[in-house]
Amino acid sequence: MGDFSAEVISHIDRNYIADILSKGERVDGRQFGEYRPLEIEPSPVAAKAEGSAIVRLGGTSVVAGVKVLTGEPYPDTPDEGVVMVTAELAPIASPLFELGPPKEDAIELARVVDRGVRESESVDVHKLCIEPGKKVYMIFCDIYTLEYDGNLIDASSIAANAALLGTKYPEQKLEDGKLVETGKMLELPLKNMAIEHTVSKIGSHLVIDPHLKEEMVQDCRLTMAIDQNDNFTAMQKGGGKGPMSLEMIDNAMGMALESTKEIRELIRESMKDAE
Amino acid sequence: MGDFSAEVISHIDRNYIADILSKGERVDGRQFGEYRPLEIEPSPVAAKAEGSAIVRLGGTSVVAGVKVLTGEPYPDTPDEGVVMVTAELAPIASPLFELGPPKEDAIELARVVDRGVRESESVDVHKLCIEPGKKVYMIFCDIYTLEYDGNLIDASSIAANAALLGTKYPEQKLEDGKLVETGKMLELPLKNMAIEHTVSKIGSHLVIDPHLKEEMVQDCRLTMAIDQNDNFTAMQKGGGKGPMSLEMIDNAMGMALESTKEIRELIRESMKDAE
Amino acid sequence: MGDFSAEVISHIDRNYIADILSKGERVDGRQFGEYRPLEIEPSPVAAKAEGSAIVRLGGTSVVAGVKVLTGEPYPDTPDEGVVMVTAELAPIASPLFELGPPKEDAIELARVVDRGVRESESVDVHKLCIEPGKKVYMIFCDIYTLEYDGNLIDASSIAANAALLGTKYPEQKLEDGKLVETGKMLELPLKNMAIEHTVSKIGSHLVIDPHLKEEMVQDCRLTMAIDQNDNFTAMQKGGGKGPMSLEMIDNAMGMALESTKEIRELIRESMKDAE
Amino acid sequence: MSPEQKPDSLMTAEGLRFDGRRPDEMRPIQMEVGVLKTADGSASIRQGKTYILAAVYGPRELHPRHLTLNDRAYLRVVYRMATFSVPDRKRPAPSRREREISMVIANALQPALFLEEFPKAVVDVFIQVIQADGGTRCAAINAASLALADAGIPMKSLVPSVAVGKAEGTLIVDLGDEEDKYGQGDVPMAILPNTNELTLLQQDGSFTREELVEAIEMGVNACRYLHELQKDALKRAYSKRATEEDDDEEDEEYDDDLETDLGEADIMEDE
Amino acid sequence: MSPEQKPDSLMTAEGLRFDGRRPDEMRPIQMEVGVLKTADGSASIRQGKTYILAAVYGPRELHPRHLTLNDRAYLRVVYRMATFSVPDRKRPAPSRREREISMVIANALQPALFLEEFPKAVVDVFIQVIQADGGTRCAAINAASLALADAGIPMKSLVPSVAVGKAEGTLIVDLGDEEDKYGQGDVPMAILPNTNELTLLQQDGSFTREELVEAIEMGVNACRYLHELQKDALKRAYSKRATEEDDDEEDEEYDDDLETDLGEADIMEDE
Amino acid sequence: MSPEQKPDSLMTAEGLRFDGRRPDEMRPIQMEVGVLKTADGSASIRQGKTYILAAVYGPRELHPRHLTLNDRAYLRVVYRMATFSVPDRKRPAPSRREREISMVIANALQPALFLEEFPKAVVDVFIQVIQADGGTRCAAINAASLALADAGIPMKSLVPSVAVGKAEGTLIVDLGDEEDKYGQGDVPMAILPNTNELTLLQQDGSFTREELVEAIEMGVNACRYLHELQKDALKRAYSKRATEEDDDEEDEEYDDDLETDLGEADIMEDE
Repeated sequence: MGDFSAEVISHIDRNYIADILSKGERVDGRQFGEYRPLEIEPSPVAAKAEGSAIVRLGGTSVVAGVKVLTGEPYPDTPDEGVVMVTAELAPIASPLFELGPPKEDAIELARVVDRGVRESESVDVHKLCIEPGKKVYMIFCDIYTLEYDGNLIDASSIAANAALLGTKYPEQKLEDGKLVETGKMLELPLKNMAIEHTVSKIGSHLVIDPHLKEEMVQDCRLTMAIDQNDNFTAMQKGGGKGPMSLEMIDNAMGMALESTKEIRELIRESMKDAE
Repeated sequence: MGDFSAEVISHIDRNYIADILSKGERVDGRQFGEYRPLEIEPSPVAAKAEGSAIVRLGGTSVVAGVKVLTGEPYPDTPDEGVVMVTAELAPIASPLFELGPPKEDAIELARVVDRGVRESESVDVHKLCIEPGKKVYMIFCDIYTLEYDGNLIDASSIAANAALLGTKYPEQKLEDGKLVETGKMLELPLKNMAIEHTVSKIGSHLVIDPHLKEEMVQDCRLTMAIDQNDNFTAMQKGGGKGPMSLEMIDNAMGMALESTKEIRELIRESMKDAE
Repeated sequence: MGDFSAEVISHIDRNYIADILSKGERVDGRQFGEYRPLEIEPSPVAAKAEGSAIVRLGGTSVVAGVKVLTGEPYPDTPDEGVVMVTAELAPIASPLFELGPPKEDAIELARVVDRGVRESESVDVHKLCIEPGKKVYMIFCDIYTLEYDGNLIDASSIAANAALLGTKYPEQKLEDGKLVETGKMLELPLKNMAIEHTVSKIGSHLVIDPHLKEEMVQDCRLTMAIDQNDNFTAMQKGGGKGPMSLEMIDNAMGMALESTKEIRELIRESMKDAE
Repeated sequence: MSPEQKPDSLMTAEGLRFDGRRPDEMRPIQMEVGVLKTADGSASIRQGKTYILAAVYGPRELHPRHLTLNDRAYLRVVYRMATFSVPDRKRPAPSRREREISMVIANALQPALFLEEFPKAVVDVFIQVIQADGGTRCAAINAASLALADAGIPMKSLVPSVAVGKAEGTLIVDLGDEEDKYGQGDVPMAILPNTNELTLLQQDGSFTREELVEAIEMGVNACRYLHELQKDALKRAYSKRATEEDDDEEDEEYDDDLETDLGEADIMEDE
Repeated sequence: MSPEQKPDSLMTAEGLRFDGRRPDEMRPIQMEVGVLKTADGSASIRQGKTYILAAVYGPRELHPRHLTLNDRAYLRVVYRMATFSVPDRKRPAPSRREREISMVIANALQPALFLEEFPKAVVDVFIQVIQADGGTRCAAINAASLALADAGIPMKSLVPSVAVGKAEGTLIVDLGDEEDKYGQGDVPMAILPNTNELTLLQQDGSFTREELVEAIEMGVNACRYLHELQKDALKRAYSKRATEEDDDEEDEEYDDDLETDLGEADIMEDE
Repeated sequence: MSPEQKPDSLMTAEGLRFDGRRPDEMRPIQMEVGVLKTADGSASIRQGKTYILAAVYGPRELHPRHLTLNDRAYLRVVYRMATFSVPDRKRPAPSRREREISMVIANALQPALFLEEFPKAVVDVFIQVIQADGGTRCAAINAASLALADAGIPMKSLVPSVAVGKAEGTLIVDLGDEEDKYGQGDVPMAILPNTNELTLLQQDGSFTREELVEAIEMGVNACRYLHELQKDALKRAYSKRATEEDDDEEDEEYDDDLETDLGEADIMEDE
């Protein structure tokens, strides 16, 4: 995201955005470290998905849905369930949509969001085991972009966490080799809730939660997943070929740490309302 | 079929065909409600397929073959066998063949013919169960177009029904978890034999069994599957973007009802000869 | 290999190569029946693959690696293991690489090399059975082209044989339905070591082990797999559309028979060094 | 989700349906226009628990060029279901069924459009099913034709669409998931409201000729009702935007342009 | 079908084959030209239970253009087996094997064609295996070269093709399925009848050099016989058409043109 | 291979690593330039048991054309692992992971290249992993930047790359397979040696902000050491070729051209 668009943006825009950043301002009037308004609609797919959320981050919006299936565990991790997160730039979100296999940008979106959830071990996969070596829960969290106005990664990460947090599913047990429902409803064992934060480097400036126009002119971005203990659980420099100094990376980490608690709190509040 | 060809046909043809329809005639001299000569060659693949037929409908011809395999039933229908019908515009039939994934027309052909067989529940899938939840018969009926001179759907539907009617396969039973042949030969439990009939709308006229040239200028077509009790078991408006009034639809149903018995009879006769 | 390149080679080259062949010489100074220098590097992937070899045949080089897995046998051969050989024109070897599905040349390379190993029954698949109908060893030998200077098929065949010859893997047995290692190391049951030899027809001349420039102007090639008893176990005429008389085919067989023993000996020597 | 239970009966002794509706009663429907800022036109529909978004891009240049039509714009419809929109997780790759429905929807919409005004161009209609609870292809057509109007594509009229089915011998309108799955048949259709002609007609299950005629008549009536809802949705969007424009202190002239933008001019004239 | 049984022995004590044939005896063969009206040229072959159709389209413009050859027509061969043509159902998608055989057939036919007469064009040869009972690639070549002649593609000659195999030490011609599966080897070949040169040669199983030479000699003889059958089939089609034309009361001049159309002019001259 | 055993501990009581290395000690590294004759530039790297080849083709015309960039060459990186390079056999088709790493490597290399000198062209970097034993993406960057220099692509500098990880609370440099798999995290990075800026930065596992800063500092130091090894490898190739040229009795003028060919001129000036 950002790189292909760099082709179409005019030099005037590029200069304009750089200019106002030099004056300490952003295209939409925000502070450098300020997130856009964040809205979370809980459970829009309540009838079919075990968990779901629509996230609106400024003009960007995504929907995440969670399906809880059962299946056999992988042979090398017989007592662990499976968690998989995918993210897709749905046609409706993209004027540049072409009917073809996923582009590099789309692959990166999917893998960065998936890694943010899996590397931070947000879900305790050991608690997803029904019977070791035989049956485990398999959690699929799929995300579709609905509107694309910059910073898809953060919006998708927030949506994934919200949908997982709101997920409820019937407990199952093995009886005579067959799965039967116990009648109890379970919540997902979320132990760590790491949220991804993206900081964009434009010239000598760093801004958090980049707007689409900022992404179009950025040198690169740094996406960081931060868990509830302020540990960094995943990081990815991407979105362009600009290099970044250690000092800038350290500053970006500082900016991300500042906003993480508030966003995590907002997710918890929004999904609590849903019950 | 028809839509893409509409690009290449000349305006002269279009006017010519419309003109003679206004005079109550068709390009090949038929009545509006008249089928082309229908020929069914039973069991051309007798050495390898459990059932087969070649159907020639005027200048259109297709071959259908049936394979009877065994496999596990779907978990949600443990006592039902599986029936699958596919239809393919084989390269040899098509001067417009391009080596690529199936086009919309080909997808529609396959799905309309499959639905004609499955929605009408022509085959009693419950009688295809060997042992509930463990083993069932799986019936694959695959159709290839050999010559393409209009109305592929009807020719394919007739070929599928003929091949299924002529299918014979060895009975199997489960013994100690293994399938063994009982020595008895079975016929497919065909309970309903629904045949698809296509009526083409050209201007204000309706013609049955459209010729390729008629397909090329048609506004749209209506394909109807009719079973042996004169019930409609599947319907698909396709082949172009022209709308159709309820009155015309009702007339088309009438035309199809008229020809269905004769065709069904011809299929039965042809396949009886085969024994 | 050869056919597509024929488009780019100049007529001057074509005449030059034909000219010197008429004088009894080859572009690189070899005799018509002479192989290029052959070098075999044993076990370059010792830490991850059960067997491996890099083969350098003049300016052509390939790497072969063998993985030994376990799995269920095919239902119709319950007491036989599985051997599969693939060969790929890796991007690094090919200035003509295009990111797409395998071309005809690549398909032929893979199938000819695979057939050379399998048709000659080089590996005794019966000895790859752990427990009939339940578990067998599955041998995957995958070959990647590193440098492409003509005669990929022979280089790949030699690499496959060398890698298979050097393969060692832990013996396994079934205990209570689970595979356990016995602690013993096994070698592959290689009974037949058939090597492929390619003879190129250029005008009225036959040359063995064609150089890339010779492939580019050849009429066709004949590839023959010959086992340790001087039996022909596979043959493929390819690499161009030129026809070949029986007399020429007989001569080509003679040329191949002459070089087979030496190459087989070199493989054995090279892999013995590895231990 | 745990597998859905088959209801004991789809019809009550009183002649009402499983969920309390009368045979000819539709589910609650909400349509909203202009819901996606990225698109040139967009709309959402909630029909019972079915929830669908539609976006329109274009008319614009078409790639790849070999699909170009010389006499009109190419109408490209892509219908996609979210993996989580159905009881079992759908595979992410587009299925044959999704591709067939895309084609069927394109055929249903095309007779209403003046595509010949944009030769060699493409009009993209992208449809995303968020939750599927029966009747998705019909709901998608309802939303897509609103999105086309919102994008200012010239139209003869909006295209309303509905499915009529049969449960225990009774013809019923606007099937829910259970009625679709356990009923005796399904007849989805779409109409041009100015002539009542059908642009979409499919059927499965088992019907007599007379039942089919009656089913189509019921469907056409339901479509006429849906068409009123569609026009309301378009008017709401129109006046909302007008208000927003007023708030921005634009002068009134703007309204005319807006009307054109919405493609309403054509629509209103036709009826 | 229930799996085929391996016969106890492929050869009888009397030196005959499993199905009663002599070692050098071919199966019953029927070839027919002009069987598909849609195609520019076509032919069918029944060889034992093997049943194959071939169609030729072209020469015509080639898409995509990057495959265009500047000095000759591109010969595109597509060999496809029906899913039901083999004992187990074949997967519908083209397999690697089908693609390899397509290439092998193209190489076998090409030396017989004057493709340089049509630079930048394509000649399409489409082959559909309806029933496979051994020797499909050879039977396909026999039919394809008839279809090429029927389409009027200029040819040096027809290309006959046959497989020779080995069963219990004896060389045998034109293998059936069981001989192919349970025999000791298979040597498919195709020839140019005017020079006896081979345009196709493959082999599997195990043969000495002497056996291979003998096998090829047997194959060449069988091919010469097949070539006669091919010419007969072409003549039958030719005279049938001439008759039909007469029936239509065309004058006799037409015959010459027909001959050219059939590509026979070239073929007859060569022999 | 039999599955790898998890070592009891990745660190010894003496503060050494599992394989005897100090925390900041790299594995033995061999880099060689000009190893593939087919390519315009090439290099190999052996880093511990990791073994990778890189080839560069270009700059040359780009197909398909729609990928063309008007203001610079397109840098196309294809990273592929041999099926046998990992403990379990990898599937032959390129995985999403391989495609993602290809992109990450392209981003890491691009800031060092003067691609704007070749508008509309493509520079291909093809990477083949022969054996993977940890740190393949970093080793691939080390080899690829040597291959780019060998191909004479104008560069600001070579790009060294290394991963820093954490095992039992200790930061460690250049992870082996076991440390990668059973350690607490992994921070691969690549730098521009003239400014110490990072062109690649990824992380997994769990780190505090302070740990990450320290890890990056360690990595930058290791990269500076790797950069010296890279320059040595380039010089060795350079003098070897100069000698070979002398043997061929070429005059000395040739050296200047060679230097340009190797792209060293640019590299040396920068430092």
